[in-house]
Amino acid sequence: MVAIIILAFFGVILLFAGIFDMRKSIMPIGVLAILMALVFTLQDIDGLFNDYTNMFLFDTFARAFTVVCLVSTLLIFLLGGEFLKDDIHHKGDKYALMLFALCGAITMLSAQNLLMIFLGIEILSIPLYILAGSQKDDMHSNEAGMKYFLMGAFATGILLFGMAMIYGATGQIQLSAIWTNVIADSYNHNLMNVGIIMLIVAFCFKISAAPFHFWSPDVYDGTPTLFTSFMATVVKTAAFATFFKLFLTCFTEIGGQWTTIIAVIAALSMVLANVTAIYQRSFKRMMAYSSISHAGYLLLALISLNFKEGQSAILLYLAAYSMATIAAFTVFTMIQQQTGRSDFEVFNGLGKRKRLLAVTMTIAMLSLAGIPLTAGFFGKYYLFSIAIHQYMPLVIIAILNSAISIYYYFRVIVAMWFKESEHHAISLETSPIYSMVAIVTSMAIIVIGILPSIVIELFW
Amino acid sequence: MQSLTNRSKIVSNKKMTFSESIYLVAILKGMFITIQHFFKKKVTLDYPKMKKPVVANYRGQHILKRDDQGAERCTACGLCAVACPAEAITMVAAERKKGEENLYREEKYASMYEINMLRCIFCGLCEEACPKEAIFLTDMIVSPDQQRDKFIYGKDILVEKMEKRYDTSKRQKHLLEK
Amino acid sequence: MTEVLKHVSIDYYIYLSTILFCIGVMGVLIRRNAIIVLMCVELMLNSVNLLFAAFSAYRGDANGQLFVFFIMVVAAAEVAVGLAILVMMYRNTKSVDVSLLDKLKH
Amino acid sequence: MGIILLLLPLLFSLFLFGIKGKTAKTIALLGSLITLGFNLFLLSIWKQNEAYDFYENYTWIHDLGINFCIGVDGLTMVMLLLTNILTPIIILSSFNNIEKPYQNSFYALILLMQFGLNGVFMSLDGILFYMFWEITLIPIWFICAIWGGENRIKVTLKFFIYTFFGSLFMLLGLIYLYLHTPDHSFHYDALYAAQLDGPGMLFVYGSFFLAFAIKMPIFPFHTWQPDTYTTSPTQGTMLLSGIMLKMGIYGVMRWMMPMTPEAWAHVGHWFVILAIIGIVYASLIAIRQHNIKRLFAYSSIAHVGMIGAGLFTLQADAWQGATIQMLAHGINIVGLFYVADIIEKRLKTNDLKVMGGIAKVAPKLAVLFMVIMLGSVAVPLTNGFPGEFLLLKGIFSYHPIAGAIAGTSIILCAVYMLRVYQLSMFGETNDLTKNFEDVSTLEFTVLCILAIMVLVLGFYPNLIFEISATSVSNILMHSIAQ
Amino acid sequence: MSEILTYILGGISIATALLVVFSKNPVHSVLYLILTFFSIAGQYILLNAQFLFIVQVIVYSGAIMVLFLFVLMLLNLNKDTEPQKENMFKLMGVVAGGLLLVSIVGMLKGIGHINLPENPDSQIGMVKNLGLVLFSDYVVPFELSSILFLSGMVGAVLIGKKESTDIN
Amino acid sequence: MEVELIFKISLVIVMFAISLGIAAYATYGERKFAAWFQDRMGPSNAGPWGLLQPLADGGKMFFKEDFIPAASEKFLFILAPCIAMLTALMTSAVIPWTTDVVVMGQILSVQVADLDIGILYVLGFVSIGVYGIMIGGWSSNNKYSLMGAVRASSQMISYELAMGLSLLAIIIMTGSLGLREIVDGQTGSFLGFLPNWNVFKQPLGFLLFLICAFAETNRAPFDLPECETELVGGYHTEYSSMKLGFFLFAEYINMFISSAVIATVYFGGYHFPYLNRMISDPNMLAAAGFAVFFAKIFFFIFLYMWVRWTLPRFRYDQLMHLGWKTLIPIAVLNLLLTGAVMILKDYI
Repeated sequence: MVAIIILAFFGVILLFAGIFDMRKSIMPIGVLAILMALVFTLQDIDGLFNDYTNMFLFDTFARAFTVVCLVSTLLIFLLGGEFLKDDIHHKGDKYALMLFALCGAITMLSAQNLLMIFLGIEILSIPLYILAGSQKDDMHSNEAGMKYFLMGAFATGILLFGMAMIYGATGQIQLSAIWTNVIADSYNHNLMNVGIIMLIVAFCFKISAAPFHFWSPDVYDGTPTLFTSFMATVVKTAAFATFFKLFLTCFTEIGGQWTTIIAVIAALSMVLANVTAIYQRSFKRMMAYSSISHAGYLLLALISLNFKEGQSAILLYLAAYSMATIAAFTVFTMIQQQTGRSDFEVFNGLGKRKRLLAVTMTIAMLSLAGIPLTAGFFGKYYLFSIAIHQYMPLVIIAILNSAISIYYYFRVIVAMWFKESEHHAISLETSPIYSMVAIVTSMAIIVIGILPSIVIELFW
Repeated sequence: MQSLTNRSKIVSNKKMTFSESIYLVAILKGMFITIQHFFKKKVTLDYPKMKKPVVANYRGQHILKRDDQGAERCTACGLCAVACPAEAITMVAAERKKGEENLYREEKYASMYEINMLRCIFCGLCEEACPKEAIFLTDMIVSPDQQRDKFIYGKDILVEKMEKRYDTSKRQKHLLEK
Repeated sequence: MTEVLKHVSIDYYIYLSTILFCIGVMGVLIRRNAIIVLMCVELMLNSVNLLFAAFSAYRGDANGQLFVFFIMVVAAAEVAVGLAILVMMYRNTKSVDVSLLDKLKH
Repeated sequence: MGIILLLLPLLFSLFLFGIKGKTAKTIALLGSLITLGFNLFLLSIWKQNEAYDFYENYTWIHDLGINFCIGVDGLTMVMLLLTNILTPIIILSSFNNIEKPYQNSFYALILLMQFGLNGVFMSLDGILFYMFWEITLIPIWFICAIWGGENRIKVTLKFFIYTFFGSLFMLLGLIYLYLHTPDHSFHYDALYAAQLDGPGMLFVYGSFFLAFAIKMPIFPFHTWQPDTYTTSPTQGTMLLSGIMLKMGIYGVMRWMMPMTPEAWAHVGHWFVILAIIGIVYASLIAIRQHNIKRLFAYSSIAHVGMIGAGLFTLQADAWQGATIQMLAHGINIVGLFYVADIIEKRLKTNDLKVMGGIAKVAPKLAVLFMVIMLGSVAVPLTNGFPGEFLLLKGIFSYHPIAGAIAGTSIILCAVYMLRVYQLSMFGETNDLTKNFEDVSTLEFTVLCILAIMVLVLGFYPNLIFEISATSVSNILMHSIAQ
Repeated sequence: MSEILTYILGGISIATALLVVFSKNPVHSVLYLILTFFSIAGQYILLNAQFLFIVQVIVYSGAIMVLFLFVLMLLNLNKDTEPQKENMFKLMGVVAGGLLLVSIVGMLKGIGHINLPENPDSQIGMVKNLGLVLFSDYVVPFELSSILFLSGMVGAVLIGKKESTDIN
Repeated sequence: MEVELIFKISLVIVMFAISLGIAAYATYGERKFAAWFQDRMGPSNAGPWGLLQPLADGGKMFFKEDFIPAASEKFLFILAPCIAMLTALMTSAVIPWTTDVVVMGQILSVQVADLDIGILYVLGFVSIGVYGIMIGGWSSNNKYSLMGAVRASSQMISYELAMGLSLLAIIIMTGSLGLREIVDGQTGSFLGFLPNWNVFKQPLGFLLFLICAFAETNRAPFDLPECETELVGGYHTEYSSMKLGFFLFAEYINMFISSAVIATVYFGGYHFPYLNRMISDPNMLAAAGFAVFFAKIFFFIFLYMWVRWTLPRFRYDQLMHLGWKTLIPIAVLNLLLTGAVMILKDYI
């Protein structure tokens, strides 16, 4: 809660900073806000808000994922200083919107009832609709904003219908109360089934799992890259963690009824996304499909029906995924800004021209592919090891897909190291902030890859 | 550019003070002004029912006088038309035929005499120019109408009816005094 | 006022809301005008509202009605943002046709 | 102590990534030699009778039961020797080869590879093993894809995905095993103690087999290999064929067979059959080959098939033979590819049909080539002989027909090897070969070392047996179901 | 009496909802939607949810739909500019919607026993009651919705405002 | 029960009649006052002092040709003025006209419906009122009408916010949404010498509400939707005959209702100091209260006219600027101040 207050407060300050044309100080203020929020997240002082625990509980679960979101946003903010430097009018607004979205993410993560989850999703989504369409003169950005908005609103409708059904079935919106009802079997089964299915559909829309994923490649592609990285990391983290929490808090006991659906969705996401990703020509679209496939892997955690182990698994996975995605987007943003292209050819010969960036990108891709000694490996490892009990065939599908995914992740590596650059003329300039973010993320990936327990033991 | 008169005011774009910028005082002032007018004596009249009294030398619609025998005084000399600054008067002269002596005082008369009331500025110069004291401006108000050609008054309107003679003595007196 | 609760079964409201919800979904699927699509989403939300309100009234539990209140709050914000995006799109394409949104596919 | 053996190449590798210029190769050679020296030092202080010497065990990730656990037994020591002896030779062999930019990275990658290989052989923890297993993949992929020949990107990516795919299954098998361990640990002993039911056992057995069979490669999983060997730079091929494939064999011995001994009874026989099919198949194809590198690649499949067949028979002789054959094959195949490289560089072709008469103009090469080739053919008194002999003996005692079929490989091997020799060395010189220069000092040194090793091990195979015998039979004990 | 009213309102809402979807003229759609909302508002009254009734009227009918109508008029969209999907797609949409309905109804079929209290508190829909709950238990979401609105406002301005550089 | 029902029905009818009558005579009043503000006489021909002028106007409206443009949406074109009229008339349902009366021994409240949501009902129906204008403007198929409609809707939405916020301050003070409670909270005296009317406690709120009420009723200086000089009558350009009459009537009824609301909320409704001490009979008191209430209403109707003939019309951007950047912040400030005072009062 303290974190939300800080973020919202600084969001307002950023809005004012935008009005009074203090463009230089916007990024530092944003970073300061997040650092403060981080400090207060890691310190457990939320006892102040004990009166509202039926709404809101900043427990270790929430704290852990909040930290992931905050760190991701921090890095994205650092990138933003460069990315938005030409944005005269709305830099402050965009930063503020990201902060507000972050408030939504934290709300979702710490929600204790359906209402707060819903509200959190909306607070997270609405700024993002705008950020997606924030490049007003660019048709692609417009399209992304529109699509994201329509899909988001549609998914919200479905989500609410599901929530209404759950409310009807149990008469409760409190997660713990729903759980009690489920345990006591004092609920209406028909309504509950409809509710659960609707919730699954809605959340699959939000985390872009197949077959509800079709919007996400377009949206990722059209959205300005900085916000794409925000979407791919913070939104995914918050949405998935909430999905996990909601289902494994309330419906574990009746898991048999819905895990099959999730399993099918997971398998579909992995297969469809990985196969489609191979045929992509744009890096951003590839990353979008990659994110869909990662959603598929993450769904394994739900199937495990094991809250305790599952939360560590998805925490590690999401942390690894976020770091790798940000690292990849850091490099990509830099290249895209200077070349204006987003196909794979822009990476050609990067290994020779910019060692640091190429190495960062390589580490990121290796991590996304799940190669050991990178964070991605342990993420996958955790997920596989908790799901292997429940759905062995699904884990095998996941493994097959990890192998397929190598193909497209390595396209980038191949382009960077093994292909000759077409345009030597364009000399890439690396701003120190980009280099810093690149180094930080790649260090983080490797450190988590070697010692994954530091992430988990921070909280549990 | 130098102004021709020194009545023009320099536009000032000075920044308004806070109290001015909320306009509240100005609005109240304005409302005070309007409410003052609300209680003022009304300046309009309930016109057709009530008419405003006119001054003695009021110059209204023209009239072509007849003499006491009922003969028209105008001899179509054209001096009024010449004098008219608005060129509102036109006329056509004609010879008096035998047996028309009771109608026209002299041998020459105006067979057509028109005044365009839309052009006329009611200056009274025609009256002054007339050597036969045939044309006078009265205190009658030219009545409104909807078509322009109705404002070209011919002799049918202008010439004085014997059964309803118009007393011009007041104006004549005034003219004589001058 | 409460006689409805005695004479009408809750099932009626469940089915009514479901039908309205499905009409909304159908509208989202078959219309190309972005504004209408957005309106159909609103219709979906309203059906949910009705369902929440009905459950809330039948159970005598205030939570449902407050949920509706918040849904309305959110819907208002969402519509504002959505229409802004829509107007922006219209400025660029002079159309609100959703099916024109395929530039990114190429 | 073991850790130092791991850290030495890693440190040198990282150091090499940082520096630029021509000193890189010297430093790399120095590094590998120091590692070799240290390895020999370890050998000298190594205590044969203990199960694992230089045993070190640190908790790594407590929650997951993952430990950093390394140790050296006889088998490991042989493998370490193989790795650390071959690495300096490979580095030395590359001295004139690598002209493309960033030499330093090339050597750094080789040393990184050495680090990974040492790790694979030393690790006693499932996940640690898996990690090192994958770590070796990255540098070799880079080596092959950057310095390789035409089509390198496609071929190496295929190689990568193939092997990665297999190893993921190994991971799955490990996780499955782990979940059934009594104390939830990935330690070698704990995994041995895991109690599995029938299908689970087969699953683990199968998933391990998939990983190792792709790596070795065994018959239907071999398709990546010839292309990769042909396209890779010679040093890459040497690393791949000389050391990396032994990872698969080592894996079978250390990780696959002892984990689920009962499963062997169900499917082990099929694996023997597969391996034997592979032997014959690869040999027959090798006879038809004109591309010298491709031919050696198929010969490698045949040899490895033989080792595989021997291992899956679970015969003590075969296992002992496999151990020594691993070392011998490593030496021989490195030599063969080096010779192929020398020829290719001079003639700019791999085609046997256009060669001939090289022996006349390059006698030194001819002699050294002959020694190494004979080693490969397993002529007595060369290093190939004891291994092949023991393997064949084992297979024969497992099943005579299998032994007979496997035995044909020796004859077939002789056929294609001698054919290579004949076609390239003998006959009349032609336009292409008449200006063939004999080996340079560097090449001579490398080939000499290899040839000497061929002969020394041929004369005195006990050098290896002494090291490995006890531990190999220990492992075998585990592998045979009680 | 009121139950008949309930059914009538339900019928109106379904009919107008269908008209929303199938009207060719977007303005008509908006107007029908307004009617739908009013009929739903009527249901709220019958459920004695007075607060929801008035919020529905103010927020949906009074603000949201006015906004829709406003945008439609601003963009001057009418029947002529209305994009039409091919009949095939329309049919597919209808079928999909129908299938959804059928499957949900199928799942709900014979809704079993729902635990409903005998005499529910009929006063819960009153402003006073809801207000008390809203400002005690629900004060956190209430405050959070301010963030939502703020971001919505900032966003709408950010997106909707024409840049001064756009003029050229 | 019977008596109450009949009473309520007759109250509805009477109030409709009064509303219509007041609206009719407001048109007369508007013309007369306009004339007087401009030092003119005003209508005087029809009847004594022109008192029959509204009837003449009405007759004229009825007998004029009813014209429907060919390209219009016919149904909506006809519907629009009806909506405008309907919403205008319905708004009066929650206004308490006077104190309780005793009829046949029963105490009856002179208020059509004392809804729980009270003042929100007013806000709700005011916001619906815009549909009449919008639909009318759109269905005319005339660009001026459309512009008028667009202006009307944006104006209404913008000013509703400030209006609601300023009312919130009152609601905080009173602790109820019911108009009856709000009125009855305004008895007694404030600071010893002033009547305890909300206007003295909420001067800023009153001002805001007043401005918003002007805007909501589309009265000058906020009559942009129908400004003759720019839009040739705006949304009702194409209207003639009684349909135009309905629009105009609706505007005057709105004016009447908003005056009633202002009087109710800020000026003590039917209360007047010492009134209930002087009169003891409840029915007499009710009659006196009714008179007082209408006196207040007439004052505000007069104020509407007074302002109309004083202030020039806003420009569109000024209108928006005023609404969003001035009124809303002030309203929020007012709300905060009120809240702070309410909290402080608890402590003192």
